[in-house]
Amino acid sequence: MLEFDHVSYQYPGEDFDIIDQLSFRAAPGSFHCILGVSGCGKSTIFRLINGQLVPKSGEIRVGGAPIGGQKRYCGYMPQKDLLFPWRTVWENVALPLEIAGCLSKAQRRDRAEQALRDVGLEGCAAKLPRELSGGMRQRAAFARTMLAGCDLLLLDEPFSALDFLTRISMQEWLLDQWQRHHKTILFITHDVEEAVFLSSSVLVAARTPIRRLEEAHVPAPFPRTRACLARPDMAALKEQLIDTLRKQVTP
Amino acid sequence: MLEFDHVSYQYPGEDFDIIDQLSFRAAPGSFHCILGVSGCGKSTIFRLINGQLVPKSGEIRVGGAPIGGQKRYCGYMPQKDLLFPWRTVWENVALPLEIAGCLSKAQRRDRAEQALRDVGLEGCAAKLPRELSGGMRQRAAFARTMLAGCDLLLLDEPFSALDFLTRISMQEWLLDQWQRHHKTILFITHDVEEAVFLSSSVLVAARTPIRRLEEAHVPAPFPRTRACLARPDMAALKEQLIDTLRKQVTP
Amino acid sequence: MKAAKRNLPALAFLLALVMLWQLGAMELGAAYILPTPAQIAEKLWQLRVPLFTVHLPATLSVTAVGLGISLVLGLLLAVCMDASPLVRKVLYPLVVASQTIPTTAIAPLFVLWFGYGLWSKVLVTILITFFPIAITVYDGFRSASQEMAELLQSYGAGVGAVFWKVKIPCALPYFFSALKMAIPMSVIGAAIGEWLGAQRGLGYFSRRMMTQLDGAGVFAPIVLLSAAAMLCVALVSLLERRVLRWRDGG
Amino acid sequence: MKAAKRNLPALAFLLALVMLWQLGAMELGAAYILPTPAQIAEKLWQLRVPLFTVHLPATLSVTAVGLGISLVLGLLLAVCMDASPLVRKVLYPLVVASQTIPTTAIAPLFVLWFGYGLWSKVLVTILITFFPIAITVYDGFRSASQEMAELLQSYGAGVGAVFWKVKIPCALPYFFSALKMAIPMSVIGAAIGEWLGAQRGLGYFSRRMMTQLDGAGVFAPIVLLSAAAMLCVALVSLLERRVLRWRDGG
Amino acid sequence: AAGGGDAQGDLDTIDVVLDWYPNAVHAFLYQAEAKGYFAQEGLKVNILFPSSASDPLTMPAAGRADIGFYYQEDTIIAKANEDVPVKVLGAVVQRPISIVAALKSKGITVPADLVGKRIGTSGTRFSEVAVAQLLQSAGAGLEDVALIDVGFDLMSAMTTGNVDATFGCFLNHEIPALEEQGFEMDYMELPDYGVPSYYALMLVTGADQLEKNGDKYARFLRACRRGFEEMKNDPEGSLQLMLSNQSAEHFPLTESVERRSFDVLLPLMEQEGAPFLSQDAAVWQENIDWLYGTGMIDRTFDPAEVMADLPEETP
Ligand SMILES: Nc1ncnc2c1ncn2[C@@H]1O[C@H](COP(=O)(O)OP(=O)(O)OP(=O)(O)O)[C@@H](O)[C@H]1O
Ligand SMILES: Nc1ncnc2c1ncn2[C@@H]1O[C@H](COP(=O)(O)OP(=O)(O)OP(=O)(O)O)[C@@H](O)[C@H]1O
Ligand SMILES: [Mg+2]
Ligand SMILES: [Mg+2]
Repeated sequence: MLEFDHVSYQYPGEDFDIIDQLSFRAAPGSFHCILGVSGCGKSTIFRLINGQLVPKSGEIRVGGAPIGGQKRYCGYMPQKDLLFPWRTVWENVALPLEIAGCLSKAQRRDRAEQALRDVGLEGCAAKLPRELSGGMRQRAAFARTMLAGCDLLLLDEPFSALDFLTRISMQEWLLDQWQRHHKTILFITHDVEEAVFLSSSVLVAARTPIRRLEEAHVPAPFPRTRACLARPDMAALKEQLIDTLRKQVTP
Repeated sequence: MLEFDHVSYQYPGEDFDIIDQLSFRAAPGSFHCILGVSGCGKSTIFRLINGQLVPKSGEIRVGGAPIGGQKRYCGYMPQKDLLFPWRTVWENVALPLEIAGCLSKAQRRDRAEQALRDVGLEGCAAKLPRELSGGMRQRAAFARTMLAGCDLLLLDEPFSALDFLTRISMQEWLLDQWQRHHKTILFITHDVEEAVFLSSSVLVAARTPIRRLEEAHVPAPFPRTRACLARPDMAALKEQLIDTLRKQVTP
Repeated sequence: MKAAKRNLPALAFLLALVMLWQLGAMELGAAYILPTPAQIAEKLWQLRVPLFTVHLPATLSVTAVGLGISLVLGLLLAVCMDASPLVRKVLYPLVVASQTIPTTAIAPLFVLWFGYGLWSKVLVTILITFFPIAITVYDGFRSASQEMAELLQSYGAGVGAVFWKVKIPCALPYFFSALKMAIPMSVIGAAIGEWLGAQRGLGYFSRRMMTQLDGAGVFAPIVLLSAAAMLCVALVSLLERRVLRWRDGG
Repeated sequence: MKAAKRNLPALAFLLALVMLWQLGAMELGAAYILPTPAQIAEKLWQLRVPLFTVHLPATLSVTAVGLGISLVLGLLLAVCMDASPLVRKVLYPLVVASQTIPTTAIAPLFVLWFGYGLWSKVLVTILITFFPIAITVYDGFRSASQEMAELLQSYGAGVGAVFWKVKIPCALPYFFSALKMAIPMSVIGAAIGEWLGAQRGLGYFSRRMMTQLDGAGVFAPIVLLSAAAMLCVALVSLLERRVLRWRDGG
Repeated sequence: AAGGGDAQGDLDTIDVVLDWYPNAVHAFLYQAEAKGYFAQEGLKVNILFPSSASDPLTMPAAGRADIGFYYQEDTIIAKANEDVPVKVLGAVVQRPISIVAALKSKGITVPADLVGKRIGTSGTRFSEVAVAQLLQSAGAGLEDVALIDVGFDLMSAMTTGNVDATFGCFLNHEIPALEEQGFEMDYMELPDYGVPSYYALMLVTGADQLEKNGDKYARFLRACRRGFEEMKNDPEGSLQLMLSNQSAEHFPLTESVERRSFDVLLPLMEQEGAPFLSQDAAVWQENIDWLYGTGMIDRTFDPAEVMADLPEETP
């Protein structure tokens, strides 16, 4: 589904490649969480896939074809929520549908309200983004991304501002969606438990600049319940991941 | 240090008081984490203390006096980072010093760079905010708040965008600072473990609208190490808090 | 009732100003240079029929047509300059240059092309008003959030969708700014346009009164012009407040 | 080298325009209405001494003084209107009204108060330019982030600090917009001002040439005016790009 | 009026507002200045250009200038209708120089040719009345023509072909200027068709000032008369003086146009029985009555009300 082929990227004003000859691939229908210390370049990888940044060298392919000529190949949820302040919440959420342009306004509103219900924001459809709390904004942005309807989803810390319980229910909802619709999901998180619970395999950005992503397969089978986190092999994986991350900080 | 005395607040456009006759107090030098589901009104409490919102009724006192007439009584770190895009990172961080107006520019820069080092952002002083990653922005905003030099700190999810390890080291650094300078800290978080590790007592917003904050004393003594989280009474407290929160969702 | 009370100090101040004018003008005692407000009011009343039925409509129609075309033209120009750096590089200096040409210098050209009808006046109005609109709105487009545009593009949005859903909303505050600026300018543009030869219109009327040294007659139509402009600006401000409600800081 | 290459298409287009003008004017064959660029260039060369040593400096000094005062006045007005709703309510309509008064109507007043010297011309320039500055910058202030202001206040910032550290930076893009608008307007303002009885200046020169039906003589000073305005706007744009560098979308 | 002496230090200043930019008609001022006549009278003369057409009347009337160049018909209207406190010192041009002009190609040579044509004016009421008088002399009326206010440019109105004829061009300026550009012109003069002969240009001042400084004005007029003598005796020299004066003020005049202008003007500034700067109550009365008859003014007044009463003297 997604392939990085020796991709390098350098920010203007920086003197080194933050992404350096990175190659990795994500199989169709897989769910990868990406772990890495703050500022190592995770969001940069997403912005590259998204086409917002253009690699210095190398090629990124989605569905076998280079992303250059493609459109609507990924649903991207940026780290900032980027809700449009002049639109109500439902109008924000319906934005991808509006762009796709195949639904009537009433249908769009229906779909948007359904999506808002899914993320626990029923009743907020007609509010303005500035009237939402931080976690609510994040969920609205998440709902918007889910309506993009692409096979590849890039989620950049989608649940970081959610409380423990809302977060768990969102995780479960997302897993459910994934299993049902066979999407390919890349999911940046800082929560190792979240990563282990969600992924088919976890990708760890082991050092800055990012030269490779270390892949750790998650042993528990799907469908999962939170109980699986108690399995010894899962706990071991968690420890192992934390170790890998720790190594990065003190190389 | 901080007292809420039957404070009510209603957002214009809402038909109920999101904060309803809330009373609570925080003793000088205490460290309280506030837990509550997303959208329950935690940030609203902070905005009330900060003076950004004005209560419909009731009184808020800091250091014994109503906040109305006071200035510079609290250092507030908002949930959005609110870095000024036209200032470099160090200029952003030095903002409170600039307002206080008692240091020379060179001194301010020194202090700002020190603060940036404390949060692991050495070398970013001259960058613009848009050149930082999400977690780095959050740490810059945190550094800025620490330089406000007030006795009361209001931190709204300050570490939510940080990776596991950076987060732990920030927590330890904050605890260290708190013990050294005897500040009063209110700290909103969604991470129960973080709350338990940091607080002298945890405040739980048990239901929306917020009528009271349930206080749970944390048994471990200060200074703490992360090892204390393994204590049975700490684990029990964690369970208890999660239970309290769960009750809120299904009343 | 409440609105009246809120506006009381402003009204009081305005009244004081008018009185100051009255006193100053009486002191000067040269109505052919500066008439008193009372004289102007009297003149307005005397001439109410021709002013309101002939000259005001004439000028307003020039203003409306001119402002309308200016808006279209200014917006179009802003859009083109925003869309293509080449267009910007070519047109921006030309647009700036167009503002430095005194009306009198090109008046003969306008007359040559358009005669003494409505259109030469409209052209003067356009020449004066399209510039602030184009420049301000162009800067509005430039202020649009790049990140939002990129987000939309990732949903498959083309140039058009990005334009309508990001650029336009971001430029709206600038647009209103431009509009509030352009309204009084279009009014004065129409008045100046009428000097290029007119049979009616408030500017024409005022100028004619000037040749007769009738000071009150000179100022009466100007007061009307001002009132019309103020009214339009007030309406636009109201509209602005409605449209940009999302901006109200909580 | 590279810059030259980048600007090549724009220059080519401008050249084409000038050639079109040349052909059109030759076709029209009425130099007293529309002279050809070649004729204008020739005239410029012929009259280079008085134009460059006397008239250009005269007009530029009016422009500079007028624009300077307009900036101060416009900014002050914007600040006051932003600071107090009362001031806004009182002054906004007055400011709008001031824009609808044709220069000719108040020219005698200006002359009465300021005589035929520099100041009546400066006043006309101010009257024309302070308005876009005030309106645009005021809208800039209104666009300032309320949240940032509140954050600063929580650090103990007073009105002044909030103004300098939040309002000003937020209004800067608007300010540059206003400045780029005001420059050509101040040039035309000075030119119009010179009709109020001047002994020198490009506007004066152009208008007198008109009485002699010397088309090239009418346009030569205007070309100079345009060039001066374009140069100033280009400089301001450069400055803007430097000052607002933080805005460049990544 | 303390001055009077020829000590350099304390000259009385006189601000003169011209009717238009400096041209041949003002040569006597420049001559008086160049020859030092003003200085000899203890005067320092500042020449000012008007900001609007009415400045030469309103500024002296309001006491902001001492003397203005203004037109007789407009002075009568201002005096009668607005009661502007104006006094007239003397006529600079003894006959009307405003004409009805047309390109030769239009074939308009007598008022009858105007019927059915478009006539451009600068929009004053006097233009209407004058054109009406012309038409009346041909048995027609205003309803037979289209009067068009062409704003500030009479010449381009004709050259662009937007009107067939104009009223308001000056015999001494627009005609030579247009002919210089290669246009052949026809024109009609008003007194030939029933408009009373009026003073095309006069020196006016405010009543108050005249009363206070009568002596200063007398000295000014004396110097002007001497300047005019120079102008008469040495037209070529005066022309060159104007030209050099203007280029010293950095404005190039077209020599051929100004020369023609001189030729036209000189005989009109002083006529048989009407010396330079003289005025005649009869001419005033005739014009006041005629204007009253056309309805341009609401009341008549005694010419003595506007005619300055200064000691007449021979140059
Ligand atoms: N526009 C930019 N210009 C220059 N450097 C940038 C820019 N954006 C990001 N960077 C740098 O690139 C690095 C990686 O940024 P990125 O946003 O990818 O981090 P991240 O892994 O997503 O971190 P976080 O977990 O904090 O969000 C950072 O060190 C940052 O300073
Ligand atoms: N400006 C506003 N106008 C109206 N309602 C608002 C406004 N701001 C917040 N609210 C509402 O108030 C409630 C509480 O918001 P608040 O930001 O305090 O939540 P929170 O507890 O901080 O949540 P989170 O954990 O998601 O940040 C939310 O339901 C939100 O919809
Ligand atoms: Mg990131
Ligand atoms: Mg919050």
